[in-house]
Amino acid sequence: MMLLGMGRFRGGVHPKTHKLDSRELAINTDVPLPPMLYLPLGQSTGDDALPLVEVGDRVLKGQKIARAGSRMSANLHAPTSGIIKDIKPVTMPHPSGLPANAIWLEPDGQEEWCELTPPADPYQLPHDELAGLVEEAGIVGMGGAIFPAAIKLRQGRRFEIKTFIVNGAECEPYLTTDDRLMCERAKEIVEGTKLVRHIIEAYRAVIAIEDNKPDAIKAIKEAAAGVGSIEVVIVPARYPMGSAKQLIQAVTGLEVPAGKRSNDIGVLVHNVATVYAIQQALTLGKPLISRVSTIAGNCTGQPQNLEALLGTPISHLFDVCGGLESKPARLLMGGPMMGQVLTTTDVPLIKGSSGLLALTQKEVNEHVPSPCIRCGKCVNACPMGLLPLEMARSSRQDDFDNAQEFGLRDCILCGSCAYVCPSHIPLVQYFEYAKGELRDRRSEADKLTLTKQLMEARNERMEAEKAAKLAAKQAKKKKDKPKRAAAEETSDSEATAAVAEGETES
Amino acid sequence: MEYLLLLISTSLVNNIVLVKFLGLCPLMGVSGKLSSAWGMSLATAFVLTLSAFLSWLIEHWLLEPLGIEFLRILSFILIIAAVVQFTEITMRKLSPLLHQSLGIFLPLITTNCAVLGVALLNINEGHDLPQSLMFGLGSALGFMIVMVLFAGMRERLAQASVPTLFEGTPISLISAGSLSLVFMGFSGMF
Amino acid sequence: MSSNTSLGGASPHAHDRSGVNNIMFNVCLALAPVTAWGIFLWGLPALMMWVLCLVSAMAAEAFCLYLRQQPLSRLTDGSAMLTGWMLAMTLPPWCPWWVAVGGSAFAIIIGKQIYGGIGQNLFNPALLARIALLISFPVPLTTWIDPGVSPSFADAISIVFGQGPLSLANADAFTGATWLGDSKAAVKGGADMLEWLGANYSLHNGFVGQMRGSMGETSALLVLLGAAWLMFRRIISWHIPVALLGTLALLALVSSHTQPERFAGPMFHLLSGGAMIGAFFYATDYVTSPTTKQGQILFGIGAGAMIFAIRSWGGFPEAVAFGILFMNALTPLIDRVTKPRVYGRNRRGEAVAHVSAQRRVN
Amino acid sequence: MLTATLVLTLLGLALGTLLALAARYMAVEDNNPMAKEIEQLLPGSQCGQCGFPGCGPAADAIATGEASVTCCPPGGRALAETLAKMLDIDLSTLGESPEPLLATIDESLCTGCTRCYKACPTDAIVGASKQIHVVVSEACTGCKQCVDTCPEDCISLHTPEVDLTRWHWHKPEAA
Repeated sequence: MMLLGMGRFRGGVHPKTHKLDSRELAINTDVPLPPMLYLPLGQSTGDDALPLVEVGDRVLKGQKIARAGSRMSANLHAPTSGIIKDIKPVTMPHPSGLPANAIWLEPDGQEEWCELTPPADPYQLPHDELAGLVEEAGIVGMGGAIFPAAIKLRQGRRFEIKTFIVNGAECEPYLTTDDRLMCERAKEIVEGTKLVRHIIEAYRAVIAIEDNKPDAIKAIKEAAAGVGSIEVVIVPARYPMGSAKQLIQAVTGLEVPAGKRSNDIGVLVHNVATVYAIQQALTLGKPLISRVSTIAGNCTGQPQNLEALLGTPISHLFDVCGGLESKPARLLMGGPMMGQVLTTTDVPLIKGSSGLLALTQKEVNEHVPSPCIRCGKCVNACPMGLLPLEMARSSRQDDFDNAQEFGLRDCILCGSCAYVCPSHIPLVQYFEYAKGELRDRRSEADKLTLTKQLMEARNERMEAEKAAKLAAKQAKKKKDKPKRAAAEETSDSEATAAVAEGETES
Repeated sequence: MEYLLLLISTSLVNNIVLVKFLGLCPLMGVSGKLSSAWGMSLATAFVLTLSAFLSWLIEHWLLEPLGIEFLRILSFILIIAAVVQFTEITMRKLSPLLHQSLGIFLPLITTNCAVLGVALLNINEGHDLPQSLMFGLGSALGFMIVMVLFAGMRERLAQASVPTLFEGTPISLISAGSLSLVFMGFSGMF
Repeated sequence: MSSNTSLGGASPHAHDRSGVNNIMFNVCLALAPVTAWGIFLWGLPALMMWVLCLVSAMAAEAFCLYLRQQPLSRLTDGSAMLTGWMLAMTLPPWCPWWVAVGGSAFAIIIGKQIYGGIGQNLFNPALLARIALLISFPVPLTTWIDPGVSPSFADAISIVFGQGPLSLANADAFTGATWLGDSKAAVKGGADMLEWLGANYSLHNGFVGQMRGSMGETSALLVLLGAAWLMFRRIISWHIPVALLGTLALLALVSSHTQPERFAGPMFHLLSGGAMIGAFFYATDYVTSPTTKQGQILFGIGAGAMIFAIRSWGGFPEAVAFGILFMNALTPLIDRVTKPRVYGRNRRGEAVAHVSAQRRVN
Repeated sequence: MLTATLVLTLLGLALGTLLALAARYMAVEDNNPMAKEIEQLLPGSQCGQCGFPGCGPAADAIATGEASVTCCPPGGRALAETLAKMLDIDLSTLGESPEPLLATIDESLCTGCTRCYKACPTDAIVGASKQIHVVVSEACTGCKQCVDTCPEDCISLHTPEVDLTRWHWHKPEAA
């Protein structure tokens, strides 16, 4: 039964790939330095990073300039040497176009590295120390998940990992970064795979590549041949093969149970680019300061794969690619299926930017939505087995419980449903809306519980104060310090309130 | 076999709601949600079957021997009211949520013409006791089928962007009419 | 350099270029062969009736869109035209103009727009109109014409806009019942089904479409041709038609084996009446059939069984419309019980059990 | 006539007795457990924004239908929806529920009098005597009690701003 399930998952679509423009082009590592780098403090999940530098400081390339703000966030390093000009908000590469705090770094053109301290032999170090090095290097999931890689490694160590999968599927149209990375840096990726496998002590390491990338398959197979015990698995090209859940099913035949992580079934997935970054950190000691990104779309003069410094304004990157030929109908970060709309090109490249697309109206093929005709194409396309039409309908009526029931809780927002919808209904936007509203509700509900706890604490305190006053009155006859007791009570409850606040923040 | 035919005939072919047009009040009132429609049809089915049975007993053991058939409607209503009261008391104890969601429609089973209709039809058509029971059961089944079917349709109607003029009861009545057209297809069977 | 773009919506930013009007157009295309055959068999009145249905359906749709203050451009999605077309296919070829116009108006207004327009209706509009007509006006709806009778233009005008085919002097010579009606009356009258079949029924005529019947239901061959096109374009799937026709054939097979003098065989059931066109074109209507594959199979089985039951025991000779409409009414419930299994969950929606990877002691 | 009267009387008596028995064995103890359940859901800050003297009376009013389920601003939409579901009310017919508010203290005006701090039912204001007070937004319910007690008029209520973590896609325009 497991064998029958190999290479398959339910549903999925075959979008036009558009990869021909950039897949043959070698990664361009020669991007000129921009006049200013903008490094947002929130480039990973979790809280914003905390700056370690002050305005006016000179920093060296690779120097840590901000540390993780909470367990779920990551460090930030200077992509080049230069002067810290400011720490103030910039427009974020996000559909809202809202600003967020960033470090403004003016490059001095020296490209002066700070001292790198790669371990002499990473295999000699304890596993935990290796994970620590990955954490120090500020590496996050580079496929777009931006979840700190070190946390995944540490979680992986707590489970018996049977299969470690390197995700080289890259199922999004246009994007060829992983493809090129595998073609050109196959050795490093294989080495990185070996390292991660070593850290989590996985039984089996698999590099999974979609069958529409023959060059990458060849390169990785050649690189892995001498190493041994690293399998290359060719999976059929079908969107969303690159989604972790679907890839796990295609490679192992297992499903990640709802509400669980892949660890629970003994699987761990990392993106190719992440594995490459881990290899760079563990063998060369280099932190994550640059990334490969595909610049494409019909509005782009010459599509390319660029390796650019984090913080580079994307207008600069488009200029390197010959500028925007016409006003794009859609400017995207990421692929067209799951990528985010950008409001302007004046936003920086961040750790999760796998691609920057400037699409024409023809490529987007957006239409005015018409009513749902219940054709069921979305149901057939859904790789998760959900009912997108019912989810959207419930969301439209703000019936979020029903939407959850119809599958919103399991939705991975892959967009397969909206891709095939003949009525052009923006299904994913309905889901994003409903998920957002549910998030609001949850935080409101959390707040309500907190308020109630605080209330109870206060009431108790009031009671105690009253009792204390009463006691004090009675004691007054025998002359004693009257108010001390009450004052002590107050400071006590203040402390509990502070503790409660701390809990909600974490 | 004869009873089975009677059951099918009363539940589908001569459906109490869609062919005889009895019991439309709960059909419109409580079919908004599948769960309450189900509860309502269970309650009505219980009342319907039990009162059909009891009223037959009253008719043939009490009214007929004493020659006071003119009290038929009065005494049947008494029976029905008592059975409904009993159902309500029981439901309130066993399923308070359902009791609340059915609200006024639960005591209104008393005035559900389907219930009295079935009891009277039983007498008019000269059914014997097992036949009356089957007739009651079949009608109850037919009522349940229509309620559940219609509740499913209503749930979808609730999500349709019906023109304001027809929202609510009008569109429900139109749908019920359409459904009754469809049930005409069963006519002439058996 | 900076360039501001319009914001646009959430992902995805790509589309497979399908569209509602595209689907409707393809269904019309698939109906074209049977329509042409119907016009070939029954001449000008059939053509006039078909045009009348199309035009009045679109007029009714335009009227409703105007009343509901919706853009008239909605008319271009082709759904109203298709509804009119599908109604024309179910009508006797020589039916008078008011049947065509009234039926189309009923289909669009009561069958569809009153529910809020495309995608919201509970019943297939064309079939609902057809049975409303059948029950209200049984005579013009059961006046079937011999195949190959082609009247002159003047006759055609008087048939469609005048008193109908029965007013013609020699009406008895070229009108009669369909196979289904005829065989039912015969069996009711005490005749043997086998004998009736031997005398009247021909497999070849049934398959090619040389028999009395509604305009679009005669030729199984051309229906299959259109259906093949729709399946090729992935507009319909096999689930509903196969389940429906399979159930119908199976029930016919079993009953004709046990009581051959009472029941006709599977081929007779499949080829006569609207079974073929109903299974491929009406039962597969997106709006009124279940969305999941399992649901569609249930839908087909139910419709097939209903059709057989009403054909065999009911008062009406033809039951495809009733069977499909009954299942239309059941569709919301079917959709409720047949949800696909969700990734990582079992059929009941609970997270799947897994062999928990052992925790390591670190 | 006599028989008829007798029969009906007997029938009525018999059925009445049966029902009385049923009522006895099927008695439901608590008459309206709703109010209690609702009170447990309410914030309990007794802020009085709903127009009732406290959460208890408000719960009674909601249970009997006198007050709308959206009457509690600190509870927000989450609470309104829970209540609506519990009471089987269609929330969409009630219009917009009030936006939750947050208090802010104008630091240039605050004298550190601690009055707001004492009035706050959720201890959402921190700061010691003679020092500028700060509102902890995570705990503030926007109940307005601090605004009423502040002698310097330096506390104001405002709707919380949208930032990156709170932003989400709006509902698409209906087709």
